[in-house]
Amino acid sequence: MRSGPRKKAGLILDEPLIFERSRPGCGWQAGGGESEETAGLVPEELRRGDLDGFPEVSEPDVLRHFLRLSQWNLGAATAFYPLGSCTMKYNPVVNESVARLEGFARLHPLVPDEDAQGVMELVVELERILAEISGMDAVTLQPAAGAQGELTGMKMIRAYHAERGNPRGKVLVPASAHGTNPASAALCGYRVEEVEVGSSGILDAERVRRAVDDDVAALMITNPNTLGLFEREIVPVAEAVHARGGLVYMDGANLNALMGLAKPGHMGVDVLQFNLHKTFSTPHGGGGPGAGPVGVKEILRPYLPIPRVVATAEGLRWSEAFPRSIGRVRSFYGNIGVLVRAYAYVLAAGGDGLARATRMAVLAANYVRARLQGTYHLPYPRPCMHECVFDDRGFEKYGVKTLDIA
Amino acid sequence: MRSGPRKKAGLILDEPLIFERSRPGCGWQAGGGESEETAGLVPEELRRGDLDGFPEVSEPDVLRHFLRLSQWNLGAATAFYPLGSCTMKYNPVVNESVARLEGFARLHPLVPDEDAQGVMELVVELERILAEISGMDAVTLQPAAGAQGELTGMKMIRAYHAERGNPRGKVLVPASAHGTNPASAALCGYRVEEVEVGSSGILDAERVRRAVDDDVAALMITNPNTLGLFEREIVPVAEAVHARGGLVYMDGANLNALMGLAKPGHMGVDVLQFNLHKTFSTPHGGGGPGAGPVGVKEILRPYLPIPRVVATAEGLRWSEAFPRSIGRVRSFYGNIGVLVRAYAYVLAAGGDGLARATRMAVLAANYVRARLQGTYHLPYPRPCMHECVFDDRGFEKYGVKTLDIA
Amino acid sequence: MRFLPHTDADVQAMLEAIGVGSLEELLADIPADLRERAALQLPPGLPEREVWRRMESLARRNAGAARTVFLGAGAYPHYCPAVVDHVLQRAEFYSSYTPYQPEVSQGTLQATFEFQSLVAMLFDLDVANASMYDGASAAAEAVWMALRLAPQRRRIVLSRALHPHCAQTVRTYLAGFGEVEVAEVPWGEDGRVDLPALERAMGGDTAAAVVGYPNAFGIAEDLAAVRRVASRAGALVITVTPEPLALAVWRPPGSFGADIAVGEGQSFGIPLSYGGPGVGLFATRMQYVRSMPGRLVGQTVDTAGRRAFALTLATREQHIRRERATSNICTNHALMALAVTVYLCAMGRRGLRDVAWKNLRLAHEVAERLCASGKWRRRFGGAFFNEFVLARSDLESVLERARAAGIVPGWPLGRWFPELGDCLLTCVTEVHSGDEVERLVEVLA
Amino acid sequence: MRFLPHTDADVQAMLEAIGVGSLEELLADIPADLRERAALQLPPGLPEREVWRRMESLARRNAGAARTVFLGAGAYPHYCPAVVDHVLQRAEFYSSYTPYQPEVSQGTLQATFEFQSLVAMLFDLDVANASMYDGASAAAEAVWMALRLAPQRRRIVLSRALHPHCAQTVRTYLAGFGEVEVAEVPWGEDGRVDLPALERAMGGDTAAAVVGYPNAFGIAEDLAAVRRVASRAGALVITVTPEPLALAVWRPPGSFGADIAVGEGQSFGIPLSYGGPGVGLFATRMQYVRSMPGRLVGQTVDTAGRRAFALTLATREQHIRRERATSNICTNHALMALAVTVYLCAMGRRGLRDVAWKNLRLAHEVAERLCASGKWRRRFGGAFFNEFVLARSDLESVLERARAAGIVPGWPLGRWFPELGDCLLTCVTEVHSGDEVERLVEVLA
Ligand SMILES: Cc1ncc(COP(=O)(O)O)c(C=O)c1O
Ligand SMILES: Cc1ncc(COP(=O)(O)O)c(C=O)c1O
Repeated sequence: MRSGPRKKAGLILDEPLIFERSRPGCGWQAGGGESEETAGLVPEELRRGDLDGFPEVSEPDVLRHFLRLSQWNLGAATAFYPLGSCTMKYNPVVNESVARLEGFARLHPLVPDEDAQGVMELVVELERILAEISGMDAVTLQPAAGAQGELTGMKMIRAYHAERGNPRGKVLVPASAHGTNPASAALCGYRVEEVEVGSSGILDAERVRRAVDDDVAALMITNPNTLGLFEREIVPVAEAVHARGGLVYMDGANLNALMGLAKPGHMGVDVLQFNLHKTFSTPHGGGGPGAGPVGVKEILRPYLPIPRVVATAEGLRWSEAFPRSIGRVRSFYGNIGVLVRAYAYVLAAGGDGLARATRMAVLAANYVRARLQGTYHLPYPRPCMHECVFDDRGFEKYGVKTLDIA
Repeated sequence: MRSGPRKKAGLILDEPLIFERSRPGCGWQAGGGESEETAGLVPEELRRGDLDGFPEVSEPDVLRHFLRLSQWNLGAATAFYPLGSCTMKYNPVVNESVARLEGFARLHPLVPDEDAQGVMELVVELERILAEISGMDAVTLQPAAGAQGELTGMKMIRAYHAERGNPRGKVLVPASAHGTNPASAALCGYRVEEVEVGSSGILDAERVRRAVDDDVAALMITNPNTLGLFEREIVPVAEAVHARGGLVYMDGANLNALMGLAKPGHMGVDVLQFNLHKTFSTPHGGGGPGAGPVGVKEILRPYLPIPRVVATAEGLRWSEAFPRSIGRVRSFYGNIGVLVRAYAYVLAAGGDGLARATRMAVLAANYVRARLQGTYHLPYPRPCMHECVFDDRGFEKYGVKTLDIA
Repeated sequence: MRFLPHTDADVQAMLEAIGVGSLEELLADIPADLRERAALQLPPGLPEREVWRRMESLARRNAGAARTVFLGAGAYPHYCPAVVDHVLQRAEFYSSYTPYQPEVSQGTLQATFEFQSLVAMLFDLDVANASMYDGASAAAEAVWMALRLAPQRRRIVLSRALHPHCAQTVRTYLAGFGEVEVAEVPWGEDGRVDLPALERAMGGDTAAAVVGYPNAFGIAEDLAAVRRVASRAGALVITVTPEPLALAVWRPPGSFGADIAVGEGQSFGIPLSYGGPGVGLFATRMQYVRSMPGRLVGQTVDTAGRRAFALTLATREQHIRRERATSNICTNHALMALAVTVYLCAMGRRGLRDVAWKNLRLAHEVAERLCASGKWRRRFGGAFFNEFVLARSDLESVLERARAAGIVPGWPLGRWFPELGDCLLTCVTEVHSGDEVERLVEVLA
Repeated sequence: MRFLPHTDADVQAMLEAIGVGSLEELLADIPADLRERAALQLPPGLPEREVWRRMESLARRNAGAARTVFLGAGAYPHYCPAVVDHVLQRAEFYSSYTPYQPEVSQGTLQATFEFQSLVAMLFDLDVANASMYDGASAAAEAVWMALRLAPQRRRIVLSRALHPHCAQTVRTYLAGFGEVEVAEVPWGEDGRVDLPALERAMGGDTAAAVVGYPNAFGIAEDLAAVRRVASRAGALVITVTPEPLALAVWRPPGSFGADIAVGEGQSFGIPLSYGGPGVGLFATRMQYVRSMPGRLVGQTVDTAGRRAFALTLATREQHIRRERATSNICTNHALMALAVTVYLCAMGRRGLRDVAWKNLRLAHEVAERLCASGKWRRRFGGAFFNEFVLARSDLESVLERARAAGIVPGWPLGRWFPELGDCLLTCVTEVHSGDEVERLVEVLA
């Protein structure tokens, strides 16, 4: 019946599916269920017979099952985690408690605004903090992840051009861009045109100048880019795009290596998204939930998604009175539980701490680069910002592929 | 600097001591520390220079260290745990949350009684519940573990006899008793005299009748006993002790196999301790904290430790006005955090659930006994209650000792 | 910064290993004028104790969390067994990365596989993905998918009784997504989509009809009829379920022939958190799987022939297909999907039905008692689950009275639908104690 | 019962394997008349949701948890970094058994070893055990130990300024423990033990002198002098530390030559929990280790020569030595010892001193301001840490005023020491915000 003692739980990958642990008659009884009384309350043709296939497992077995699954995961908390084009940051434990405070966790999104002034203040403050960090003029916290932030940003760019008579037809994206960039542009109805990046790994302004024309709605650029390099020419690149009436979208997923060193708002960037689950220490959760706030320059402010918090004489209020807004990109207001953690992180770090974290990230990336340089081939031998890219050249003769190394 | 990626964190027992992870200048800064201001506040001869040897480790490294240590433990939650003369029970997860409710966890023990009516009600109710389960007349929740419960019980027995003119000199303890029994008796100034248990594993009344005399303060008996057998002769055994003016102490650590089947109060037991960390599902914590409430018959009530909760017209109040009490056995009132969990467990289980848990414990112990019977030698071939004892007879020829099997 | 493990000595050693004299040298690529203006005007960092104090004081100013609230309308208060959050607090789960590397992610992958199986069973459809952001964006993705499946059809028909956040999100997502026309169909007297109007709205150019189940009034749409109407037009049926607990007692959308069923999973073990994060549920028929957005975990065997789990059919996704991907979604709501999985396993086959029946019974009891008071009337006749719409002409003053009593008795539907200015949408679930229900009835009746 | 995994089919199969027809057969050893009267008069079990509701309502009736409280007196409110409870919530720690089997308990054993090392360093003594129940019972065990070390000496001298719970527990533990006389020595004007009186009380029959550090008034005893007096009598010095945070800024007892130092560890990461569980700290000199009560974890090597940890010197203990054991303690407070360990590591060498200085500074500030108001006077001159005794003749009415303001301003010492009826013991720590301190001063001054 019960599986016997396993001396080294977690060493053997043999945890059955929860469905395979199910035994009829076992499991939780919440009480207060179906009865004579309830029989007439659901019309016959609407009534479900049973939950076929749902597990029947006792509470101890549910707990054991998921604890054993957890033992098969490696997280930032248990080991050094060098993977991903994303930054895996330490997730401060206190933020887990903060997000579970009843005043946040048990708050229904439709309570009267007077009853939610604390969280609304948090929204306003976090918007201001992100604006300060990025050098942008306004911020929305609504998007649920980086990719939704990109979509939101591109919709705003589209609305901006459309209001000026022509939404335009294409978006320039460097070949090295993260897959979400071209996908987001395409989902806003844009043709994606790749701009080549030279052997330096850096987008050069001249190339952009040649590629841009009056049909270009925007250039999407990642900075530091996905190779871990700072886009040195970003200012002239942005000028080239602006010169033809286009806008500059910056993928801010790698902002971790920029905070306190340079502000996208000073580089000619018109709109960018933040990945709070990367740069602001909120847990990655095995793939979300994240949050992808979007910062914009003044010219794009009217298009920010609704609702927005506005200050009134009676206090903070949600308002949908923004007729030029692109509309709503999700239910309610954003991933509040994630925003709460990000805000607590900023409080703990402070301006000085954020800047130091950035510098340490740059240092650590360059350190890893230096230590592995002799062993692996380094295609772009420049100082990097937050990560560095190696490839498997040189290992081919041993028949080794990148996946084996990982 | 940082230890490199370990693919299989937890597989290799190589976590350094936290002191070995310490690096000067690293770690937490709580702020608000030593300053000019504070210099004069502590006389020179009293001032400590430093906390030599204390670790300096960053928060992420503290977390990682203890998570890795946790991975080197096996608990009831992660595996079937057949060890111990103790019952390892499933620890309901909700009880962990319950004990952390601010109203319990943040409550200072010296707030005015009016401000602690909830927890005082819990104390009164849990006393009543334990009395009902054991068939005793009164209960104290103060002792911090089973052994302290034994000590408390034996002190009361001593006080009882002393009040009658002679504390008496010795206590009878079966050879199979848990080590805490003779130790507790000795620490109350009693000579411990072992009573032999026959080959049946059961204490027989005739033997006790022969051993008991007017100097016997008490017999300590464990039921079900440490061999897992019900003491069938407990009623005549108790009568034999009572006949010479002695009292009967029952070690209730194994009550898990008795609740709902029989009440010690009906067996002639005068005083017993409960091990809440065994019978009432509170976590064992790698060795505590537990709780060892003591139940007594009416004759011993005056000696219960102080303070006790009394009902007054204004509500529940702590009182020390019990002049015959043995006094206080610890600070404040008991391991409230443990009592809260035990109470929540009883609410969840109910009378029916407790009884069913007992029956399932008996069934499971007998099942294990039956399944292993052919493989291991079973010295006492009777139905057992909560556990069963095997020994390594028969394995000797292979040079195997009990420790290897475990 | 207390989260950083680097001592000054470490920094020095690292700089030496890199072969530079200072950190500044590593930043040489950043133009000087950008560096000069980069300082952050933010207060200095706080010790944990102060952070906690500040956050507690913000939390306390959310008085709504302490009131007795009978709000649903897209976010539902339910009791969550403690085991759910216990599992979520495992650092191995919450701090782990997207499971791109299956060797170190079997835990997340197997749990996600179980999630997908549960969601598919719940909706009675063939396949579910690893999660979306929330119900509203899942609905918008479903519409994208329908349009992709029928490239010549450029019309989407929405029931007006769809939760307005879904409808609005669909519209936002469609801006620029080709020339798509969005039509809205009114509700009938029973609060369900008006079938003749639906029939009229759906022509040969319609890709899909989208209805709520339950809809914005807590009412079950007549999915059998919607399916018939859609089939006549050759269109897909998309259902959106904001309260999936209803599906423990109502027939699942798949059993009525829905093509895509999406929903919001918040009810299943996720705290309200002022509206997010929740989790988007997304299921469809096997024949459409290659057009489905989002990640998918499949069962496979490892090199030693043992069962293992891995991401599958990734060629639909942005990191491989880029601008031709079925969606741009990357990070989804994995941890919330885990919460749903643990919740459903802890409740189990019988427990989930038990609690669903309890919701249904309580809500019907309250609705009946309020109507019996003579002061309220049921606005719509359709079958409801745990929320219902009652009308009363002096609604505003009743709301004020309730407020004074510390009760939020429901959502005034006029905020969403001007013509329902006298209507209140009230939700009663298992979290409401007998006393709380009595107080509600007392204040409202 | 939802915690039990057995289905009816399981029960049947198990009965068959055992070879009996019914469970009743297994219970045949229990006399019938006991069985008949065994039914439990308790209400039926509740679903988790109802348990939670009941427990929440009990918790809410503990209004003291929501007030602004300046109580110490043996239990101290301190901020606990979140990482501590996170570690304690690991099921591998809280649900694991006493580490008798080292192969499956290396985690608990290593953490305990670290705990022992930290406690020994804190007290500046050679060796500390794996924990006791609490400070009071640790003090009683220390007295037992002192009497064991000097079997001919049958007198124990207690400072009257010892925390009364300690003194009372010592007396209870001594009942029947041979013929031991307990003498009490009064305090002097500065709130420390009266040295001439101490000298008088200690003769050649004295096994040990026991003093608080800090004592019941929050004051540092003059340990150097106590040591001198005790040495002259050939007696041991036992110190009892209810607030161990003081030792981050005060010289440790070991440095004054204390023989046994015990304390209550609650301040270090353990919630108040209305007074329990805390954890008893127990340290002594190496020469006395074989007389020490409680478990001890030692470092060793495993069969492969790698470092490992195991219980050691167990021949002192009850499970081996039975009636000749140094103590009857078995289960100790292991999980609370873990909390202390994580707390001390998280705070670290500098953090702990920082927070201790902050306590000291705040408490002195408040004491000074209250005295400056002219309404209070300091009762004792001795150096204090984070709590202090002020006197005022109209104390009762001040307490009532404070109560109306939702503040508990301290512990009226008259409850413990009748001659201090006009005295209030007030504790200020880092958990008190600037606002709270202002309100205290306002209400009291
Ligand atoms: C450079 C870059 N851009 C965009 C994204 C998309 O962000 P998200 O996964 O939060 O949608 C990521 C991460 O996945 C990324 O690394
Ligand atoms: C039979 C028996 N009696 C007494 C005890 C002592 O209880 P505790 O360890 O809680 O002090 C135990 C457990 O250790 C036991 O098994």
